[in-house]
Amino acid sequence: MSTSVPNLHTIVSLPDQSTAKLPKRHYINNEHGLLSWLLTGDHKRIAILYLISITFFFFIGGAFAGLIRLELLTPQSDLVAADTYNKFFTMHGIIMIFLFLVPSVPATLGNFLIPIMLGAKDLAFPKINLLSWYLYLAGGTLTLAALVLGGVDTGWTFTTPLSTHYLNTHVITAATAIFIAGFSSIFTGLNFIVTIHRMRAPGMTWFRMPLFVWSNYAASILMVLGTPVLAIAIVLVALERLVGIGVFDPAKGGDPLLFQHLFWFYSHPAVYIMILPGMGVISEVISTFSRKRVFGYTAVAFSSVAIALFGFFVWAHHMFIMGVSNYSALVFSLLTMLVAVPSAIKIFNWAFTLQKGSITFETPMLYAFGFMGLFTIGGLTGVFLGSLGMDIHLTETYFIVAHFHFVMVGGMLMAFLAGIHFWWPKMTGRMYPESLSKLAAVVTFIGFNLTFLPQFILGYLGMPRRYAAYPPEFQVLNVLSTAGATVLGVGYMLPLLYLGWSLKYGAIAGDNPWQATGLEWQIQSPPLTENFLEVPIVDYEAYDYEWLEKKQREQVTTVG
Amino acid sequence: MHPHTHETVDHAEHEHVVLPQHRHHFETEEQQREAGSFGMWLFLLTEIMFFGGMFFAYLLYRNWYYPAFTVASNQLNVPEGAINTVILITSGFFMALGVWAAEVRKKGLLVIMLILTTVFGLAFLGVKADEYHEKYELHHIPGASFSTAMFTNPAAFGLKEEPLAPDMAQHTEIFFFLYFAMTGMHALHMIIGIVILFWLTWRAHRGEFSSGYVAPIENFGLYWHFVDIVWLFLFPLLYLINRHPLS
Amino acid sequence: MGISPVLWQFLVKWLHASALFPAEASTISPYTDALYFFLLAMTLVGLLLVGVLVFGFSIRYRREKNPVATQVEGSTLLEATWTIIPLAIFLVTFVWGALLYFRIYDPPANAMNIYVVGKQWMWKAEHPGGQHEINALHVPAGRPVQLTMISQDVFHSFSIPDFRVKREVIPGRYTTIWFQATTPGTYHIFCTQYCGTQHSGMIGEVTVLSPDDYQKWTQQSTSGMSLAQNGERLFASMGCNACHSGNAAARGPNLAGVYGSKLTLTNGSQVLVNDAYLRDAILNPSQHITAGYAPIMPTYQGQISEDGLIDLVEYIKNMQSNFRVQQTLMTSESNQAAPTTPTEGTTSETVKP
Amino acid sequence: MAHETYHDPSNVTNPEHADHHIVSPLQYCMVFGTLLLGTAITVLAAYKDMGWLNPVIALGIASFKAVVVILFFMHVKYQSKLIKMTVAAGFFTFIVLITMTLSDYMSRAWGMW
Ligand code: HEA
Ligand code: HEA
Ligand code: HEC
Ligand code: CUA
Ligand SMILES: [Cu+2]
Repeated sequence: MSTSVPNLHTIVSLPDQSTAKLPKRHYINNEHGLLSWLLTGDHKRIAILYLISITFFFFIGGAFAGLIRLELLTPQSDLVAADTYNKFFTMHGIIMIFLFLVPSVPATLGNFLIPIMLGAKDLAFPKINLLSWYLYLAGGTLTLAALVLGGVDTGWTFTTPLSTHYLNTHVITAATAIFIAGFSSIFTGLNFIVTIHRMRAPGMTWFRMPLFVWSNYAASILMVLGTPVLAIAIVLVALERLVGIGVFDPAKGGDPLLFQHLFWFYSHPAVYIMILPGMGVISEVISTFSRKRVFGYTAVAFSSVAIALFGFFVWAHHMFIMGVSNYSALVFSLLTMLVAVPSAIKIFNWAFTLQKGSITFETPMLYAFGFMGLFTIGGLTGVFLGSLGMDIHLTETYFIVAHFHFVMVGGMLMAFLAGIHFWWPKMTGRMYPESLSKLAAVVTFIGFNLTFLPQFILGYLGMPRRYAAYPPEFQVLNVLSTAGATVLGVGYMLPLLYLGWSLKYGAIAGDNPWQATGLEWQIQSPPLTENFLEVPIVDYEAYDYEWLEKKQREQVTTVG
Repeated sequence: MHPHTHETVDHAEHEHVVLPQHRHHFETEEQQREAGSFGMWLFLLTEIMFFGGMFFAYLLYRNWYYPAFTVASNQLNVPEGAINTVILITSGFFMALGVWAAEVRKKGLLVIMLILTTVFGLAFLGVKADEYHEKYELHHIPGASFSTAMFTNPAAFGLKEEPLAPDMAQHTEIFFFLYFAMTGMHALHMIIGIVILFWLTWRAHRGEFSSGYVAPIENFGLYWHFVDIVWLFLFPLLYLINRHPLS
Repeated sequence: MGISPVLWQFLVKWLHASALFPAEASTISPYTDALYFFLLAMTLVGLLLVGVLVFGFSIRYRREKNPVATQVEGSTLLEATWTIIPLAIFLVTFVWGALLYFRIYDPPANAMNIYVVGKQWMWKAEHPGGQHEINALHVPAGRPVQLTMISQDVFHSFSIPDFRVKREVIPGRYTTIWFQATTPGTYHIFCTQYCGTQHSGMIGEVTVLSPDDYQKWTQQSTSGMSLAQNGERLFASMGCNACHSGNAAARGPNLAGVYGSKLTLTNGSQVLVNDAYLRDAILNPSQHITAGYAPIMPTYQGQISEDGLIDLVEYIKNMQSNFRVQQTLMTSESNQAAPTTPTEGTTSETVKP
Repeated sequence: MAHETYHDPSNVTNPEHADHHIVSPLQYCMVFGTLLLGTAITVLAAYKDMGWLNPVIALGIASFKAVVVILFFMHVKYQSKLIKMTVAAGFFTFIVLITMTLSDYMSRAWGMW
């Protein structure tokens, strides 16, 4: 590899974008009018529709987070009454999980990229893809309806018998919303699996697929097999509320824990639905900006599948003190420890991808570094919770809140932002402003730590979660946390503004601004509606920078 | 490595004839067909897990409240349940023949088979409705009007069953809840299936499936058979618990 | 200092009131904290490792330093290393956590028992001596205390962070925790399972007293009737003694000495009679019929509150001979007549003086 | 070359692709008969007291019928490995749900089992 070819420089440094031009025809200007978007079958357009809608819901969820933090500024529940606060965190949780994080990377980046990365013209079922977006919208609208009609205060976990017999808020509306949104997610996963199995271009073998595809594949399996169990659990809750008897009511001989089993059978795998696609983004970003094949490609690919598989065996770690048998507690605790290992493998493989690389620090890379640090903290604190005796003290406190925000916000949201920045030039044809976005990455990192690090301490001190009011001695840490949330909020507003700005004023990106190897970078940006003019024939391995270099050299010689 | 001859031939064949149903983003007809059936199977996976949750609830409470489940189950109408099983199997049989008819491109036969499938599906729903009605009259529908009188005092209803203690009798409500939830969800699937059947029959009638394009029929067949399978389990589980205390 | 005095005062007050680490006020606390520090160390080491690798490589291999990347496929040896080492650490965590779990949840045999009933949104503690407390709990230092807990409506969770104990309070079944407080003082009780509107108001204080003070407190705050005595009245007013009179001719079995014994049921299985079994025998009698008896006992589901059940259980527990039952029969005659259709929740209230 | 290995080189030995097989009506009739027979046996067996065997037999026959339907009516017997694995994955996950949850219920201190 080490050679003295002078042209090598073209590969290492990013191309000169001043000469790049937007292509005349691409998927955005292919057709015009609102209907051409609302009835589109183009996976790229659907991805954009998703991007707009999940951003909308993220900021609604974020506004609730802001209100939560505002209320927690003082020990008393003085900003809002306790039941209003309960509605806040319920809506925050439901919106953030079901309407933002679950569809975040798969439905936007995955939708946009998976067919292109495989060399296909579209997903296997474009109409179902569109249907999935409409289902998402229906679910989202119902959630908003529940909100407008007076809100829900079950918590996102819908614990029975509280949710079935003791509340008179709009539980059924919210349940229906989640049911529908669940089907949206099922259809996305189904589409991905079929596409990955059936639509790969000639030469695109399983082990030539980008790791992004692998991790979305693993997440899709979880979506298809897990989500229906949530659906039936939710249906039973709704039925029990309607008919009033039942299966979850201990007074009538039902077992409230049954609901927990069904709910977490989905909701634990769901946390991997959320994190796996993000891990895929990190693989792409780290590889590209260190110009090096991901260290141990197969290990990273298989660890995704391992996470998906083991993910189905650990759900009862959410119920350790809720009445499962000691035997179950032991088994599930042990399995929890096993499921943590593949994540560790990934982190170290990424770290070693950097070794001997030629590293640059564009915004996506900064976010990816943020991911690695914060996910390590979040994941390892998950191990605290998986450890039985420790969980007794930590469960249902702010320690958990901190744990899952570290993995979901520090991990997944960072990965999402990394991905959005990374593929923004491909999706829109224009660059985002580099220095402003670096600033945003740093601001979010600082804001994030300020918000959620104090919560670990609060948790160990014993502050329970879902508390509208708390003893005054916890105030200092809560004030810190609220301050951090403000910084964080600003950090999230920034990308919204400058990415919007870049749509019109950003520099023209050109086909391959990062000099990355994925198939998506070998076509124009923004891509054509049919992605490829002719079926690509893949004759190189994933992350083959030498291949890219050779190709580039040939182009230089033929053009120049 | 042997080249995969069949596929190459296939490929070449389809490059020339572009059928109307061929979607632009598939390379070949074959690819489209296999993607379709694979997608259908994945959808059926979700259905397995969906019903799976209820089957688990059933399993749990049947073991907890076995006496209640026994007497409640014995109130279900076995002849009607058994006849319904036969009806559904027959419907599935005609569906299978329908797929065959489409495969061998017999348009008339296909339409007839689809109609027969529909008729038997509707018959199933009719019998089911009758059963539901019976439960309504006996106050066995969970909710406010549910009554355990029949189980605490069977003699008054002319039954030879052992009376249940009131606390156990209460748990019959759980049985009936599960009965209605499971058979109701099953019936809902049937209703959706029948709506699709109407549509498919109409399309078959227009000759859409007489050219060798059988994917919709095939995939719908998978769905219909899956619904059958669910019933094959529901019938013994719900109707036939301990059906022999009388002798 | 340029800070305004008001602000300064605030800061001092705040920092004074805030701790970064909870008090260690029970014998369990040091054990929990030890595991916690181990896990913290694990996290710091892991984070440091990842940090050193990421920053180290970033500095060493940044483009200015290393313009050309060297492609490496991977290394099975390295990958095995970072599979096995974390796995080993996690397994240690598992074993340690499991040991701690059983230490926290296995009560010693000599623990004194206090009943706790959770309901939206308060904690009711009932001492065997008849002391009732709401959102408060008085316990002696240096003695193992076991709480037998049950919820009257939804899931709650009883948590005393300074003792590092917590357990779900479940509707329909008894759960227990135990602790041995070390230092007199007052500590928070939280309900940590979300239970509806006033979840954050479902808090209280546990007061740890020295043994002497505890003695004094018990005497001062007794309401006259012990739980067993309340139970005895209930036993009469609910008509239990009609069948469980202890006479040879009685329709129901003699309950004297039944607690802690092993019963043979009609289906041949053997059960140990504990609190949970007694409670269930009253609510779902037909589910476990004692061998030799007809399933005639009516269910009291919905007729007795959880407090009432606790009274009954406590009474039956303490019933060592028939003498008490006989006496009950007489008291019940001399007392007011038993209500015919007792309604939920009010029963125990009306019967209690 | 690329055209020959359309999907994936491993497809040659382990095709995700199977030939389209047409099941004959005769076979369908046989399956139909089996299913009817199974139903009859199920009902008859239910009225014979065989203790714990009753539910086992009922479920056994139901499973057998389900397998027959899956293999023939649903053509899985003639499908690619991929489809077979997909079906298996569904039942596997279902079994995970059932067994892991049941093991909790069966090992609970308060019995009820
Ligand atoms: C994206 C979401 C996400 C992810 C990925 C995870 C990942 C993990 N989670 Fe988390 N979790 C949640 C979201 C998530 N979680 C949520 C939302 C809740 C709360 C739900 C609610 O109640 O509302 C929760 C709750 C929760 C609980 C329940 C607590 C309770 O209710 O009492 C538990 C318990 O075991 C747990 C454990 C874990 C573990 C072991 C992992 C593991 O997968 C983590 C693996 C990762 C690592 C281990 C880091 C990488 C490792 C290294 C870099 C090696 C370090 C080096 C050395 C050891 C030397 N989580
Ligand atoms: C994807 C998932 C996700 C994301 C991204 C977030 C993001 C945030 N969350 Fe959330 N959170 C959950 C998932 C998530 N959360 C879940 C599942 C729960 C549990 C719910 C339950 O218990 O049922 C929870 C609970 C939860 C709690 C605990 C509530 C309680 O138990 O009482 C808190 C408290 O601090 C909190 C804070 C925050 C903050 C500060 C952010 C920040 O990262 C958000 C920052 C973003 C913004 C601030 C928006 C951008 C700015 C604007 C729109 C301008 C307006 C701004 C203001 C009004 C300030 N969250
Ligand atoms: C109509 C008669 C009747 C009444 C009234 C009655 N019981 Fe019983 N009880 C029985 C019989 C018979 C049994 C044994 C069969 C069984 O286990 O159900 C029994 C069993 C029990 C047992 C199980 C222990 C054992 O030795 O089998 C307990 C505990 C008990 N009863 C408590 C009570 C209490 C408390 C009340 C009142 C609130 C009460 N019973 C009212 C008839 C009665
Ligand atoms: Cu009780 Cu929260
Ligand atoms: Cu989990």
